[in-house]
Amino acid sequence: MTSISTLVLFGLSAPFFHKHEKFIVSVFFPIFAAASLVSFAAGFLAVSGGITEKMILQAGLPGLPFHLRLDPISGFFITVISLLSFCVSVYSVGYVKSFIGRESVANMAVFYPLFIAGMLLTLLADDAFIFLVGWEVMAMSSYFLVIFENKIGANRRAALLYVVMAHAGALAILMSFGVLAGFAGGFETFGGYTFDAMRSATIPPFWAGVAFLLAFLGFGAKAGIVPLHVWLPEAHPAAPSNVSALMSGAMLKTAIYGILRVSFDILHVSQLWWGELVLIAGLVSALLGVLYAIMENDLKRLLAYSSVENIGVILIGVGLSMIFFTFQKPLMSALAITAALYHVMNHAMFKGLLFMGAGSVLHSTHERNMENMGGLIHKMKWTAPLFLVGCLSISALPPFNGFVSEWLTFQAFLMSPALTSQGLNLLIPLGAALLALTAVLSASSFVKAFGISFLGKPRSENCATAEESPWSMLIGMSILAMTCLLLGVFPTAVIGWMSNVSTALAGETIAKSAGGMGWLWLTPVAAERASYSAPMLFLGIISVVVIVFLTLHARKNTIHRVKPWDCGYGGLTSKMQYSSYSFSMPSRVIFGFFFRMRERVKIDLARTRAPEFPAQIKYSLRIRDRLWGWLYKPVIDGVFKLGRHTARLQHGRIHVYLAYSFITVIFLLLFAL
Amino acid sequence: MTELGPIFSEFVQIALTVLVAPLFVGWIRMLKCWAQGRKAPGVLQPYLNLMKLFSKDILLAENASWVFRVTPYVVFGSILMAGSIIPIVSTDIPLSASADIIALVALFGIARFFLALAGMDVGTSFGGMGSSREMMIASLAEPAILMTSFTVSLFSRSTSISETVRFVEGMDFFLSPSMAFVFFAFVLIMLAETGRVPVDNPTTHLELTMIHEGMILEYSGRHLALIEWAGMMKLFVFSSLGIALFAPWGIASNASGIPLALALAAVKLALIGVGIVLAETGLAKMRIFRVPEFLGTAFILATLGMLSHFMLE
Amino acid sequence: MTQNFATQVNNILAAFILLASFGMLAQRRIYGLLVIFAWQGFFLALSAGVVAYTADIKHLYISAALTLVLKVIVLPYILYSLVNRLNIFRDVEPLVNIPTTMLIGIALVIFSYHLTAPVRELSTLFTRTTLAVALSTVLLGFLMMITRKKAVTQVIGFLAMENGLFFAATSATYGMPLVVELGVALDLLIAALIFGIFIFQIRTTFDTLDLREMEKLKEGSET
Amino acid sequence: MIITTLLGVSLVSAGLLALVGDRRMAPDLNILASLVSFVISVYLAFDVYSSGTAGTSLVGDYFFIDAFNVYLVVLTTFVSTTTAVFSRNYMKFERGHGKVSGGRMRFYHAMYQLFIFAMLLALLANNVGVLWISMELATLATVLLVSLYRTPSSVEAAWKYFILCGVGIALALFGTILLYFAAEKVVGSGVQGLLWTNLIKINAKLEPRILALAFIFFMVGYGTKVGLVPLHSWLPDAHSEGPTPISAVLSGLLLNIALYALVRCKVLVNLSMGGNWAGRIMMGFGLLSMIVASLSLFRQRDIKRMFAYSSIEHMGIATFAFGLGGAMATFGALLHMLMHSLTKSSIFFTAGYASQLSGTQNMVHIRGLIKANPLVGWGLIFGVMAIAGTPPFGLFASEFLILTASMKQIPALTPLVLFALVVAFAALFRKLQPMVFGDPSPDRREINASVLPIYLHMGLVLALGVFIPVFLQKWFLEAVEILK
Repeated sequence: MTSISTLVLFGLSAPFFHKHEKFIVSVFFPIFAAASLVSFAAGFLAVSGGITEKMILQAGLPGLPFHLRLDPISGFFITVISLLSFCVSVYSVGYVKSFIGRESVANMAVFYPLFIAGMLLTLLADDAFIFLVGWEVMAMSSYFLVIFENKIGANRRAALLYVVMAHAGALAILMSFGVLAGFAGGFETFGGYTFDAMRSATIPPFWAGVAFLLAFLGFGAKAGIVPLHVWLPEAHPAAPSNVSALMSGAMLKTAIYGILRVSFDILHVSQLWWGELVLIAGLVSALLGVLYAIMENDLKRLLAYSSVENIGVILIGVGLSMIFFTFQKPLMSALAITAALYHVMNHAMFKGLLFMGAGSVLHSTHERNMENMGGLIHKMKWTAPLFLVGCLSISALPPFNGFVSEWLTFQAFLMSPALTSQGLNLLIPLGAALLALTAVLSASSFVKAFGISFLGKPRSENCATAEESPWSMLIGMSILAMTCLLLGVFPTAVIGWMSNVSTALAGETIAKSAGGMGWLWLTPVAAERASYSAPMLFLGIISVVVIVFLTLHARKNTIHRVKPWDCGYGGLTSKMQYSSYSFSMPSRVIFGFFFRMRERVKIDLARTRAPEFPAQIKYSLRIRDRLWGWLYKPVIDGVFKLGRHTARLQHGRIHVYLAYSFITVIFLLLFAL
Repeated sequence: MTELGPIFSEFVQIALTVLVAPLFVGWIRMLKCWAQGRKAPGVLQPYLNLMKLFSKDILLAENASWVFRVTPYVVFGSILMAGSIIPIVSTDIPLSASADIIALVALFGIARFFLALAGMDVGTSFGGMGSSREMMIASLAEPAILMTSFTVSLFSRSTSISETVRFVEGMDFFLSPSMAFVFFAFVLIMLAETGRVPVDNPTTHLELTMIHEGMILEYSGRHLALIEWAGMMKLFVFSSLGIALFAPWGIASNASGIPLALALAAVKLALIGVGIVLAETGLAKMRIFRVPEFLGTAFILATLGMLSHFMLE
Repeated sequence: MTQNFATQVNNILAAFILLASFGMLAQRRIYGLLVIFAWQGFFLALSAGVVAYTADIKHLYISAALTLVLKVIVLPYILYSLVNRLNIFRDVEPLVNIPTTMLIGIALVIFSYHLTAPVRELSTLFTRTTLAVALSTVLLGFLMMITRKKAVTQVIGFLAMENGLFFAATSATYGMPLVVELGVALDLLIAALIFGIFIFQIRTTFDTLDLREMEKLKEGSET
Repeated sequence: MIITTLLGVSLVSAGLLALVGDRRMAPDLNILASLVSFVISVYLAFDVYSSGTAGTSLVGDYFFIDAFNVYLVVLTTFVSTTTAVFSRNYMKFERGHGKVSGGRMRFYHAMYQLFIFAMLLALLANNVGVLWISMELATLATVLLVSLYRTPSSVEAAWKYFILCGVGIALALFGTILLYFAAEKVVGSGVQGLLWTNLIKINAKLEPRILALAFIFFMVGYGTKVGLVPLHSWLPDAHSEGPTPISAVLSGLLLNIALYALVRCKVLVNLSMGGNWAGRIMMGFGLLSMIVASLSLFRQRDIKRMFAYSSIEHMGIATFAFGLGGAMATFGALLHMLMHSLTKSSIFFTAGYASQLSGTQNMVHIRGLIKANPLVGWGLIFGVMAIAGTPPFGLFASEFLILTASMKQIPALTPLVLFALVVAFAALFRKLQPMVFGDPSPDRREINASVLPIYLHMGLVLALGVFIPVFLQKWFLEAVEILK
């Protein structure tokens, strides 16, 4: 609570300092960081202690004061989000300075804390009204952050798309709450809006289904589930990088929170098809998301698409858990939900890290297109390894955190034979295979991301002259990098901490069995079932590396720096490197049917001696999302068409208007009598 | 002896992985030469190559970064880890608990990740080409191999390899369609993952056909040695993984049974070598974009195996 | 005079009023329109007087007098002077041709007769039958506003509607309370004045009174 | 007594302003007059509250106060005061650029007060007939203000406004007559037959079929003034062509008054007919208005015209909610009327300044307001956010209640409402962004904008969005009782 108030307070006080912007940056963002630390502590304790605090503010609608509630579920998300926002705030101290003079930093200082406060408020909310207030505060403030650099038309379009979809989603959520509140007790006296009333309400299955579906759509629009993801790759790149880190790392998680809150806590997952729906949505988002990611050449768009993928992975876990839940398999359900939550945490960490890394690249090179990057590892000595850590974790490689959650998800998948339904038995393994495919594809897309942008030779002037970003940014990133490693190496401890959450959701926890063989081994259900020991692997690899290294360096033999092999032609230029396009070419060939691609090669035969040696060859490739053409364009066109038709009503001739009212009268008279 | 037994067998395994891998490769090359009617180098040739490389100086591309230099060690380390968790001679090894089959795949993943990065580090087009193709092949091979291992683990209700081995050992020999499907899938994948002929050619240096070679083109001296060695180990590890999953009979359950296990392992490996050679001489290397079909087949086989497990058994 | 004689008189007057509004529908020339309008007002006042006398309601006399002054003398005069000043004499052919308008008018009359049936059954007043006429007068005035082009004719149509309303008030309810009557009359007067101002404004800004000039305000193409 | 002084102030000041004419003091006098009536109305409201009258309190036979109209009275005087403050600078600027002459300024101020008088009368009148008269008076007072600039378009707009509303109001009079006709048989002829307070008492005896007939005429009549589709055609023209202060009060207040009258009638008819017959008709009109208006928003070029359409949309929402009936919906509708008039008037203020800044009402040429004049720009942004129904602004609270209530009562129709809201939101932001963001057009004029009214309104809307003071709650809940 205190943290929210400080955030809001300072956020609102910011515009009064808009004269001296340096002051704002160097004073306010540390304060935001401190505030997030406070809420981090609160959330952390709430989870570990499993405490539930309620609080009622005398405000809002009559008979509906603001109900706030801090329980393990919200506590968990608060912990994640505020940890991230802490690092991002530290990072911002250095990052935002670069905007001074170009954009109004005061805006940033107003809406950035409002954004965080909105998220926290959403998580703390315990009635429909305050939940939506928090939700929309979050949405609107992030909208203003997205449109922060509003001179660029593309940013404005992105922001528009974003805000419209966000609002539509919010209204869908509102509807679902409407359904729930309708069946809850004391509706006419405003009492039905509290989550408590909804929990205890008895809802007929059909309406429960409607409520769930609406909520899933609403939250899905925010989480960026395919096909509701279109705003995401537009908005995240448009926003300043510290904001995109928060949006992707934190804001999407609030949507996951909403899904969990509604389906588990309020509706106590009552029907099987919910789980199946979520699972399938998750699979689709994961696969398509990563495919789009591979195709991207814009670093931040790539990251945004990979967020779609990771949300998919999270939803896979959630869906599995729901399915197990409906089959009364609490332990497995707990396993799946733990996997999902673990991935929530991981994604927050490494995606925040990656976006910040992209931010510092942007900050020093002013480039977002990977085709113009390269060789940054020599210029940005510290950013490169940090970014690499992010890449390793997101590609689910041990001993980093990404692998743990993926591994848990696989374990959850392998529990499927316990289900009694044949169909699911066949479906779920396929899901596992798709998940595997996703994992490797994301690995390759991040090989591309790191390889093209940081390795090789600089492909543009900006990159050649890049320099390292200020210390505050590095600190912000390195904290996250450390967290990634720790989360990866000590999963048992983390799962033990999370036990209250999974108990609150699935009614069971895997903490006991997970730590069954001691902290060293992670054994989700039983030691003979499956086990994984990150510390051992980590130590093993490290020790081997060290030993080998030492043994080999016992004998000194010298290293000569030479030119790389150029087939004897001489003069390898940076243009001859494998470009981002060419790297993703094989996957383009294989998965091309997912995209609307226009590929054209223009060979300029002007002033060339021989046609086989043209002066220049232009190659252009446009990759589009098919879904846009299939789903969105028709709707938009339809609305415009309707608009044209309705405009005809305003005919301009007064007689026609009179005729309208005349006809109305006659019609009503006929209709009434 | 009993409490030291596991440790002992663990050391045996690691030693095998490190030392016998070149021998295995040498054996294969020798067979291949015979099969192609060439005069074969000695079985120990790979060792000599390694020695030579280790003693050489290193020519390092001018803009190679630390990633390039770290990679060989990481690759070596991760593959060695992989070797140390697969029960080659004994199921009773402490490290086997530290990673199950998914983690194993992930270990190969680490090696590949770094190799691919190293390939792009220097900034030649060959490296990039190699990495991009490697990642594509991997992205198709890994789901297949996971499906395979899942199917096997569906029998044993466990993803831990030792458990699986114990289980398969436990059940008396029988013909199960799923196992058959999965076995063929595994063979295809193994060829792809270890860069054998129909997918990649370990001996080629014709740039346009290189995959693995393309990535390591710029390596020299001890770096190259490490990577080559790691490659050999990978082939060895994969073979023994195949053995563990499909023909584990004879793998000792404790330290005392190791000698017998060693003998059996030697025989099986020799046979696998023969098989590989037959495949390589029989097949021709396929065009790069036929590879997806190849691996697609593997994936389909694995999936069929899983389905038939549910439907028929 | 007796109830039913009064009823007959009133019915006859109602008939005349209806006739007058049909006449207005039919009439092309503006002078004619004005004259008929004045006559309608006259009948209106007369019937109000009759009702006031028979039912002996004092304030109804006042409103009858008001009607006589306003609708028979003042308003027609204002309009007449306007027409002279702006020398517009004939309304060019209406948007809908006369016979069609007439047919629609007939339909309207029948409709309103059917509509007011329940009221007739309920009412105890001797004037009850004329409510149908009142309603149809209103609707006919409305129709006239729709079908005519010139501002002036629209004004007349509007005033005809007002006549209908007034007739309804007297016939259905022996007139509204005096406050209301006065208020209505006042509003009507102001309205008429504003009409006058307007017709000048329109004339000066568009230098025509043809309302089809005034169709600029419509939805343009999407920008 | 208070009421008569309240009405007196505005009437007298109208006369005064007519005499004062175009002196420098005229605007200040205008502000003063409105302020005085505001103070009085607050006193009145306080009186009502402290006396704790549940329901109605009669004042003589002619006026009455209950929870429903008291807050509208305060609202009316408040908004008219702020608008007067706004119009002081605004109209000075217009004069400076020779858009209006001195004589017309005299007329403007006089009519402004007369208009307020008419609205207050309409609210306070206990007599259906007087209500009608004051509605007509309000129309007449504003007609010539709409054509104040004497441009062809403004004259055309005013003419349409006049004719259509005149006709509509005439139909409403017919409804009044029918109502009186029905009541007369119960209470006999005389004023008694037209008093709300009586009619509510005797509604059981009233003949339902006549009331139904009457309601149809009320619906069309007052519906025209509320601007419900398809009777709305005059509204976009009138609200966009008149001087901005007038647009503000037209959109912010007059529509409310008309809706007020309509709701009164609806209550009466429903009571006598039983069931929710009238409500269903209102819901139909409301829904139609929402959808048509929100679709039309896309096609607008003129900034004030666009917001006029958004007023239609919001009146549609309120009408829909009133038609829906039930505690939540009615509460929401009352809140919505309040919030909408505050928000919409402040939006018109900003829109007026925006068009003065860039010398045109055409949105294509309004650019980069934030850079040009940050306070105005952000004012516009906040206004649009509020009008589009984003929390924590008050309109969200009302829409929240209305939507949930409709979801509860008629889930089938709710998707339509949802559609309308989303479309309106998209359209508004689509038009808003280019206006406020980016770089301003080079040839812009300097204005001294008095942003006090804007931010006063927005602050109120914000505050009421998160916290509704207890007296307001009390009144709303009472009003809900009254309108059952």
